[in-house]
Amino acid sequence: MIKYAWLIPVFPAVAFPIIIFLTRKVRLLSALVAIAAIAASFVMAVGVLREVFLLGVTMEKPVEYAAPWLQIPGLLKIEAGILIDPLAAVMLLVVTLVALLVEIYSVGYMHGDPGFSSFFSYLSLFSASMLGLVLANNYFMIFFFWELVGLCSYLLIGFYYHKHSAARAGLKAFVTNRVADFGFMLGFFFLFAMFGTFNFRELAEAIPGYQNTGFLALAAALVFIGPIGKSAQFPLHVWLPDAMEGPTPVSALIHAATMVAAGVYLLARAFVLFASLPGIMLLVAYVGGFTALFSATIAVAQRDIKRILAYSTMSQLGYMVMAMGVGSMTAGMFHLMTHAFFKALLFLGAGSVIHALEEQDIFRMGGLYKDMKVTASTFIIAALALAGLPPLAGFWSKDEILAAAFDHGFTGLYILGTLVAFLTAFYMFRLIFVAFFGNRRAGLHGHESPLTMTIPLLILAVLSVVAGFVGTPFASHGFSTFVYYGEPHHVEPNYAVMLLSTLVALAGIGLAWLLYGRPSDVPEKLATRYRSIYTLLVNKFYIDEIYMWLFRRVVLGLSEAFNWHDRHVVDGIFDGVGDLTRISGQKLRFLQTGNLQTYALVIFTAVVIIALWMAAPVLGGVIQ
Amino acid sequence: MITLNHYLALGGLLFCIGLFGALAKRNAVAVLMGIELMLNAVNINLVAFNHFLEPARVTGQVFAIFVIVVAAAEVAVGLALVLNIYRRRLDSNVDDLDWLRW
Amino acid sequence: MNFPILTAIMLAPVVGLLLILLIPEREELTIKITAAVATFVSLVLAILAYVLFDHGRGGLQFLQDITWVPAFGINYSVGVDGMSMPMVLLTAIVIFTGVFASWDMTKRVKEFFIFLLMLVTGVFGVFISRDLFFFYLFFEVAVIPMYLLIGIWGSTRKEYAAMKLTLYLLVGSAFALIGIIATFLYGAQQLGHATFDIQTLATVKYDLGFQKFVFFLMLIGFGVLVPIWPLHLWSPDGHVAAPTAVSMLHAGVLMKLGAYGLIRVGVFLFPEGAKYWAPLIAVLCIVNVVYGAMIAMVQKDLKFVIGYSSVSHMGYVLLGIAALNTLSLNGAVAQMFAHGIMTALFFALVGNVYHKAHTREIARFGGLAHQMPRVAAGFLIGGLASLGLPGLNNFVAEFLIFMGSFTREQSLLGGLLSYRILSIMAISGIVITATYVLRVVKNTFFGPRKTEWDHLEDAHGVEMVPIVVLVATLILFGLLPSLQIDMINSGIAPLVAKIEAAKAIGGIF
Amino acid sequence: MPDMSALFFWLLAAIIIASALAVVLLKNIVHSALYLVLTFVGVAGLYILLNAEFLAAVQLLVYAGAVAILIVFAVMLTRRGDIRASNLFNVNYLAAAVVSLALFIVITLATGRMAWTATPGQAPAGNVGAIADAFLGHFAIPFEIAAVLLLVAMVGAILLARGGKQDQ
Repeated sequence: MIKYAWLIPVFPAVAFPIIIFLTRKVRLLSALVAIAAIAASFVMAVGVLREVFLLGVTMEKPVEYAAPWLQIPGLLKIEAGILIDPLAAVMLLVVTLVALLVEIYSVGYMHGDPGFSSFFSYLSLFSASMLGLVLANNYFMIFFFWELVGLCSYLLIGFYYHKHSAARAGLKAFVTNRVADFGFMLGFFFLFAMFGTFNFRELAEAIPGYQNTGFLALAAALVFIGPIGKSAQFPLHVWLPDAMEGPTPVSALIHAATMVAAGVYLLARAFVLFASLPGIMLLVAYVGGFTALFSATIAVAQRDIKRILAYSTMSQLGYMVMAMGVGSMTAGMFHLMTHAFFKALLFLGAGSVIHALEEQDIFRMGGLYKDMKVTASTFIIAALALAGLPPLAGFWSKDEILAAAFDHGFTGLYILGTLVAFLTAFYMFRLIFVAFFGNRRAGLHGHESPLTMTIPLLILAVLSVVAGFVGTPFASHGFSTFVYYGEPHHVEPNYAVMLLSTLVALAGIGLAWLLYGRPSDVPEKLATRYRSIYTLLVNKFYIDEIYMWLFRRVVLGLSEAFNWHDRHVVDGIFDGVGDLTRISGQKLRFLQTGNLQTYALVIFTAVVIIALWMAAPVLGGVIQ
Repeated sequence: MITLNHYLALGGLLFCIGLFGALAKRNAVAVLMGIELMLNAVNINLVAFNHFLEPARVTGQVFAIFVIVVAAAEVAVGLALVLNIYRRRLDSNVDDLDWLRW
Repeated sequence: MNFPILTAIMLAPVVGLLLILLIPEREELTIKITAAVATFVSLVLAILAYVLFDHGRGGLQFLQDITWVPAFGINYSVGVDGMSMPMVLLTAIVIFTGVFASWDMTKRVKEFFIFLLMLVTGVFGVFISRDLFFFYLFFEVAVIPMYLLIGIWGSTRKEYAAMKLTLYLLVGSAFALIGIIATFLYGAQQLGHATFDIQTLATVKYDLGFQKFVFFLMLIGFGVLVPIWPLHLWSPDGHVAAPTAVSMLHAGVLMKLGAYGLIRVGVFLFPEGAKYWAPLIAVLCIVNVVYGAMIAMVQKDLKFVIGYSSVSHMGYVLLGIAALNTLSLNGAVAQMFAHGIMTALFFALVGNVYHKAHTREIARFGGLAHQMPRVAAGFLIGGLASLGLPGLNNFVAEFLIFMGSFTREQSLLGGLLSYRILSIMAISGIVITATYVLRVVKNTFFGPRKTEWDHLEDAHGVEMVPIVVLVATLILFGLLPSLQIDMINSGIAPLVAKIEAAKAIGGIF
Repeated sequence: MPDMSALFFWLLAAIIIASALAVVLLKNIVHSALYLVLTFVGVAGLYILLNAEFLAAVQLLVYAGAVAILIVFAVMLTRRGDIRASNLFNVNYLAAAVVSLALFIVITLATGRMAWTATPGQAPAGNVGAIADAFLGHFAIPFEIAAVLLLVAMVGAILLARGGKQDQ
């Protein structure tokens, strides 16, 4: 099975052209093709994971298959290859599972959309790219699929291309990611310049002994720009909240399994590069930590259900990046996995709500619990998991991160992380109390979604509950002996940390109940009282505005200046040369009187002059 | 004693008078007359060279005859042109003609 | 192989041209079909040659020699190596699709196709010539029909653009001509016999001063065509004015003549001269890339956007040439091919839209994907190729160029600058490119449906030929780049060997 | 009688120069034409002095006869306005005079300084016969070409003088 692992991305990749060229007209068939393809991938992924266990494939002894893709003898060898280790195997499972559920869900959600077939083809390509990225055995291939993931996100975010906002969001996502890719590309160029290879395994052997850490640090910092963009870390996070312009299943896919996970996954893949550079690790940790806090504060003040979830994703990604930064790749990947399940669930739940109400503002919802029991209860489970209440999945993984930060001596980050946990619980339950309980506002009635939508919700809800157990101290640290860097290490259960984070989460939920759980004017008052802070939060710290200003004023301004320069200065000079010729010709033509006699006069004048000139030397003597 | 140089000087003078006529007259017919003068001057030179330098042969005279032939043709065509132009422009003044202009 | 396949590729359009001469003017469809068949024959033969080309052996293949003027050593000698074979294929693809892109031509159809075929004959000739004299001759054959094609069948400010283009190109080729004559004379003196054969001339040891001088002439002469900044302005104006097929050929192929000439004649004959001037090229190419891309961002006319994007993309080719190593030169040639296909696709699509909508002003469009989904998809794929998306041909090319220049360790200006810094600046172009290309896509094709454009028909029938062929080419070479790079590398290898054998000399700065 | 030939030379030279000057200086084109005939006759006289009797005859026939007649016809056919001011100078006449004079000086200076070397020999007795031999022998082809030229000139002149097609 593991030999044929390369088929995992190939199934959905083949589904893409099949849907585009063949089954486009037959909508349900298109969906069937896409689902069948991803289901096949899922089965393969399960098989691969099983064989990884059975064959004893470990992080140190990965399985690698490669075929040459592009070669220039002696200079460049680029392989199309797959690398399977526990890390990849886990990711494959998560991606295929989430993608499968999202696709099933989409059959219901996208029902009746004119772009139904294209939607499934894009989803297939998206999954294929992400799976290719997971399997890649070298930087080049990972970049290759990295970009394709970016492309698919562009297509899917901008799926409702008739909406300006969607088209703009797609563009924004792609361009922001491009900036990050630029850094990533430079990073692995540096690596290639130093080591002459892109292959992860060869690099892993070469990097630890490398002396010139200055260059290495530069390369690592540049590579890190990639995840900053893909995983929406500050300051390249601006695309993610706008990405909700896409259909909601896409948001689920992007936020859970594919797009944003790619960045964290890259960090894990390239962990050997970072691990040898404490300075860069610190940078990674603080970028992650800052992003976690920064976006959690923004989430507190948002009203749009998908926007809240988007900022929550950013915040959780910040956690994962922070985990990487403090040196615990295991914790980061663990959280990535559990987060994938409950975040997918949250988005799909939100999609179910939006599907029913055609409304995204939580303050126009209310009392939805009564109308949509399945959606609401699964949503609450996911929220509890996100808030980190034991024994749900989120608790274990978040706890692992906090414990890692604490144990590795990053007390500041630990405190920050705990604060974020509080904020997370608060904003999630603000959402829940406002949207699902209380009175119906604006007279909107929900109705439960069809089975194709609720079944994935239920499956994900189960996973959100149980997925954490693979990594609990009570299950002999299954996850951390499986996916790790260096030595398999597990954090000893730190009951103080566990207790504190549970308390903090409960405090967050409690505060949310106090403020939003019953009719109250306290939130209003607070907003008025701290108007400046509130405005800052609502406007997301004006980061978008600053970027827009930079783009409009600086980039476009400079471009206009260049354009003017090109049209007037450069062209002016060259056209000036042309004009000079033409004008001088125009003036000189007046010498042409057109009168024959004048011409003859000139001719004979010239004859006389030439004759005199030629005869001048001999005018004195006799000509022989 | 009349030498070759006398003839050449005469030819030269006649040529220059003809040239002056060709350059300075307005009437196209007068310009043609000037050209005839110039051709005659050339003929004088040719015959004189023949006479003084190569008396045994008649090459100069033959050339002169060719010149006369050409001159005759030229006059015929030239005058036809003048007539043609006159018919179109009712004018035979050359300096009003600037058809060669840009 | 006895069949003169290269000559056949070149002569197929000539035969078509002669047949068209015999067809009455009102038989427009017959004329178009004849042109299509002629170019199809070229295309098939070019594909055949591409497949038959033995890259294990490398070197020049499919040779054919006919003595022409023995006194001056002028021979009609043709042959292709790994560098020119892709160019021949490119030309064949672009002209074939170009004929279909001009299917809706109604004005003086007969003359149009005659000139188009004449133009492409010249282009084929340049790529297959091994003789400098014929190289130059074909070069000029390609330029002259261009003037008429733009001047007569063009649009916006066509006379101005046609004249501008012709003057730029002729001034450039005058420089190249001086260089060629100087090379010929120097070679004749050193070798003891007159020859225009490029391979023979390459064996001559030119002294350094001569190399510097002649390479500079070539740089200007061929650089105009590339186009190198600041000699680039003919290209946006020319692109905009030219009719669709001519834009395609012009941006797709004609610009490559410059880069090809620069490599084939300039770098190959004068490696030391190339080394001396490389830093200048490297710096100017950054201007091309960044400045061109930024100007493209603020253009209001679709064709101007693509025109400036060509300036920007050809900057990458120049970077590849300037870095003078295997990777970068491979990339440069691949980029020539990839850009040719991509830009031809763009122009075919813009031509399609313009023909139906009679405007190219981006601001007037919006939501065209509703009316023209196929055109939109094609344009998006072109745009993605343009921004260097993996899986499409341009990515491999740009990647190799960047790798090549990035790994070249040479500092300039006493350490203030290096190829690495220049590469980084050039790579930043991918961000700008992404921005302007996708902005154009968004502003033209996305957004709410505008009823104003409801009468526009989507591409259908023969209009699909260019889109399908060009997109397929982009994807084929994007997914299987070794089909292309193995061949190019067989042509680049001798060139690089020559560069490495040349004295190491410092650049101009 | 060498003095006689010298005397004739000077006399003829005076006639030629004077009449030529009259051709270019007179304001009445009819007078100019008449003086042109006189010049031609003077040149014919010179030919006789130079022992070219046949040429003299041709000169009289072609120039003084045919050409002069043609010119007079042309004058007649293109006459317009006052005949007394039919042959004026153009604006360039001063420059023309200067150039002509300068050319004359250059020619005279040049020819005057040449040391001519004569090939010794006796003039053939029958001048006409010698010319005939030359034309039909050594110069046969130019002779024929001249004939064609004349024909072409004649046709051309007729066409031109006729004024082309009616519609023009």
